[in-house]
Amino acid sequence: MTKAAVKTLAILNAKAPYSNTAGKDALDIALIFGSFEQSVSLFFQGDGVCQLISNQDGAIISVKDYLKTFSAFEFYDIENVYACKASLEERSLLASFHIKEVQVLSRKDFADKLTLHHTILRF
Amino acid sequence: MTKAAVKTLAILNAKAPYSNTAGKDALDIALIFGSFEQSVSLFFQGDGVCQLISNQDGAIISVKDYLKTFSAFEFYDIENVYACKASLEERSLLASFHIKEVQVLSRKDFADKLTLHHTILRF
Amino acid sequence: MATLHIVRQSAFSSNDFFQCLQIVTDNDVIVFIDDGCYNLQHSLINSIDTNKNIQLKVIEQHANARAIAINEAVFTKVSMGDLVSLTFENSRVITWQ
Amino acid sequence: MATLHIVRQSAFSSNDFFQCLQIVTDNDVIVFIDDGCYNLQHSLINSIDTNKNIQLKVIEQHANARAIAINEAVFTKVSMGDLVSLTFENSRVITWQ
Amino acid sequence: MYRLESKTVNKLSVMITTPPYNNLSVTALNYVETALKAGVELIGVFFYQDGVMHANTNTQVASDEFQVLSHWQRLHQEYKLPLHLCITAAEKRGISDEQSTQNIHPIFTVSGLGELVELSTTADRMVQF
Amino acid sequence: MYRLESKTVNKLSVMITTPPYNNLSVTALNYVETALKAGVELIGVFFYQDGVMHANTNTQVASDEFQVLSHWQRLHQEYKLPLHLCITAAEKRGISDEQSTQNIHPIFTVSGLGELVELSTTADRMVQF
Repeated sequence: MTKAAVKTLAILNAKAPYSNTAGKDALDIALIFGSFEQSVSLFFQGDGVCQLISNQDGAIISVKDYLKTFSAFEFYDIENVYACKASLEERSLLASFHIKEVQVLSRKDFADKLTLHHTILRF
Repeated sequence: MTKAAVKTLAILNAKAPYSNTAGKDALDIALIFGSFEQSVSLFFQGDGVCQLISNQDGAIISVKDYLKTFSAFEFYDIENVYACKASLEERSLLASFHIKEVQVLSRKDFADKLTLHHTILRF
Repeated sequence: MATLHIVRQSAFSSNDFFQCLQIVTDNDVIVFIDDGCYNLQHSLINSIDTNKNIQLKVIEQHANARAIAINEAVFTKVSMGDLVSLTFENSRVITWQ
Repeated sequence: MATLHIVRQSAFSSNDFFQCLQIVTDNDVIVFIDDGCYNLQHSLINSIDTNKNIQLKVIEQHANARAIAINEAVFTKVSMGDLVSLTFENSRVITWQ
Repeated sequence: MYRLESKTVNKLSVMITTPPYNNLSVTALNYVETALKAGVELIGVFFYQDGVMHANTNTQVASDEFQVLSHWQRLHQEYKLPLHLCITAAEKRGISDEQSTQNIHPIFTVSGLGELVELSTTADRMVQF
Repeated sequence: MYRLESKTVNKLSVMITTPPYNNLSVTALNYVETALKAGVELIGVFFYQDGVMHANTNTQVASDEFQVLSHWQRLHQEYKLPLHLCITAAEKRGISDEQSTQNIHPIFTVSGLGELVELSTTADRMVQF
C-alpha cells in the first residue's frame, strides 16, 4: 500500500470488561474514528472476547455499562468486529453475542484480518 | 494465637522489579515496620523472585535502584527473607542472590512460613 | 488456622490464581470476586486436590454481572456480607490481585 | 507486509506474549523490551515455528539491567535506535503490554 | 443483613491500592460499607499506591458514573470512618497538602506508612483491595 | 547514532498510556528522543489513560529520581514536539484546565480523541507505549 492510501485503524481488545477502563477507553477511540468517518475495525482476543458475551449487566456492580454502547456500531458504520475463536473456546464461551456484527475467526484468519490495518492499538 | 499476641506482617512480592513500583512500594512498608521494631518477613514468589537475583543494575535504564536498599535489611533486623524454589526453577534462575538473608523454600515450606503471619500484603 | 484467599484476577490473563494455588493449604477458603469470577471456567479448578477440603466460593453478583454460570456442585454463592464474615472466620487474608 | 511486535510483559506473569504468538506471521519481527526480556527464558520461545522466519530481538540494555543472559544464537541484541529503525522497516507495529 | 456473632475478634483495617476510576474500587467500597453495617469495628482505611487518587478533589467524574468520593464522604460522616492517605504515594500522583496546590479532600487524614504500622498491629485483620 | 536512510516513510506518532512514576515511561521517552535524534518526523505524542499524569504540574518527584517531565520539556523545546493531552482521561485523574484548579503543564496541548484521529491518519506509523 502506498503512503497516500487511506489509513485504517484496528483496535485489539485484550481485557475483560468492568474491572478496569481498558474496554471503555478503546470504545471511545472507535466511536471517534467512526464519527470522523475513518475506517476502524475491532478485534477481540484473550479475555477481550468477554466484552462480546450476551446477558452481562454492569449495573449489578455499579458500572455504567459501556457494553450497551456497542449497539451503536451500526450507526457509526463500524461493521468489522472480529472475535478470536480459540480465545472463546479456551474460556468455554458460547458464540452468543450481544451485538450482531461479530465474526468469529480462526487464529490464522484473525491474524490475517488484523494485519490488513496500518495502525493497531491494543487495550 | 490469641488476640493479644504480637502481630506479624508478611509481604508477598509477586512482581519483577523496575517496570512498575510494586517492589519499591513493598520495600518502603518493610523498612517502616523494621524501623518501628515490628516483625516483618519478606516472601518472593512468581516474577517477584527476580527482585533477588544478583548483578541487576537499574541505573542502566534510569531507575533509582531500590534493590540496593535490600542490603539494609540487616540494619532493620529484617532476617526472614524467603524465595519460592519452584518460581526460581520455572524461570531457570540460579539461586545467586544480591543479599545473604535469602532462604529458598519448597512450595510447602513457603506456604507454611507464610501462613505463620497475621497480616499478609501482596505487591 | 485457615487462610481466606480473595482472588480478583482472571487466570486466563495473569498467573495470580496459579500462585494462589501454590500456597493454598488444607481447609483454606477461596472466594472469587471481580474478574476472579472468570476462574470458574478455568482448568486450574480441576487441579485442586479434593482431599484438601478447600472451599470454593464466588460472589454471586460479580459472576452475574459477567454472565458467568455458577456450577453449584463446585462453587458456593456468597454475598459481600459473607465475605466480611469469612474475613473473621479465617485466621488471615491474602488478596490475589 | 511484516509486523513489528513490541513485547513488554513477562509471559511468566501475563498471557500477552502468548496472544502475540497466536497472531505472529511469517517474517514478523519480535522485539523484547522492559519486562518482556524475561521471555528469553520462557518455554513459549521454543514453540515458535523456526520455518516462519520470525526474527527475535531484545534491547540489550533492558536485558542487562535485569541480569538476563542473551543467547545470541537465538536473539539479536538491538539498541533503541534499532527499534526506531524497525518501526519503519516493518509495515505496522503492535505493542503487547 | 449479616451481623457478626462474636465481638471478640472484629477489629478490621483495609488497604486500598486501586484508583477510583476502576470498578475494583467499587468492590472495596462495597466491602467496607458492608463491614460497617455489620457492626465490624473498622479502625481505618489506608490509601496506598494508585488508591491515593481517591482523595483528589480535582477529579471530575461524569454525573452518570459511580461517584466513589461521595460514597467515602457518606461513610466517613455516618461512621466516623478514618481515611488515611499515604502522602508520599499521593505526591507522586499530583496530590498535595501544600497550601498553594492543596487538592486533598478534607475527609482524608494526611498520613504516612507509620499509620499503616498502627493499623496493622491494632486490627485483627487487614484486608487489601 | 542511527539515522534514517529513507525519507519517504518517516512520519511517526506515539501514544503514551503509562504513568510517569513507572519505568515503562522512561522507555517511551527514550524511544521518542532516539527517533527525534535520528531525524524521524515525530508529528506528535498523544497522552491517554494513565499517560495523562505526565502533564500534572502538582506531581512531586524526589530529586534523586528520574525527572520525566523535565525531559518532555527539553524535547518539546529542542524539537517543537507537540504533546497532546486527552482532557477526558485527564479529568478522571484530577488534571484540569479549569482556571481555579489549572494544573496542566504549559508544554501540553489540551486535546481530545479527535486529535488522535489526526495523528493516526497523518503518521506512517503509530507506536503505543
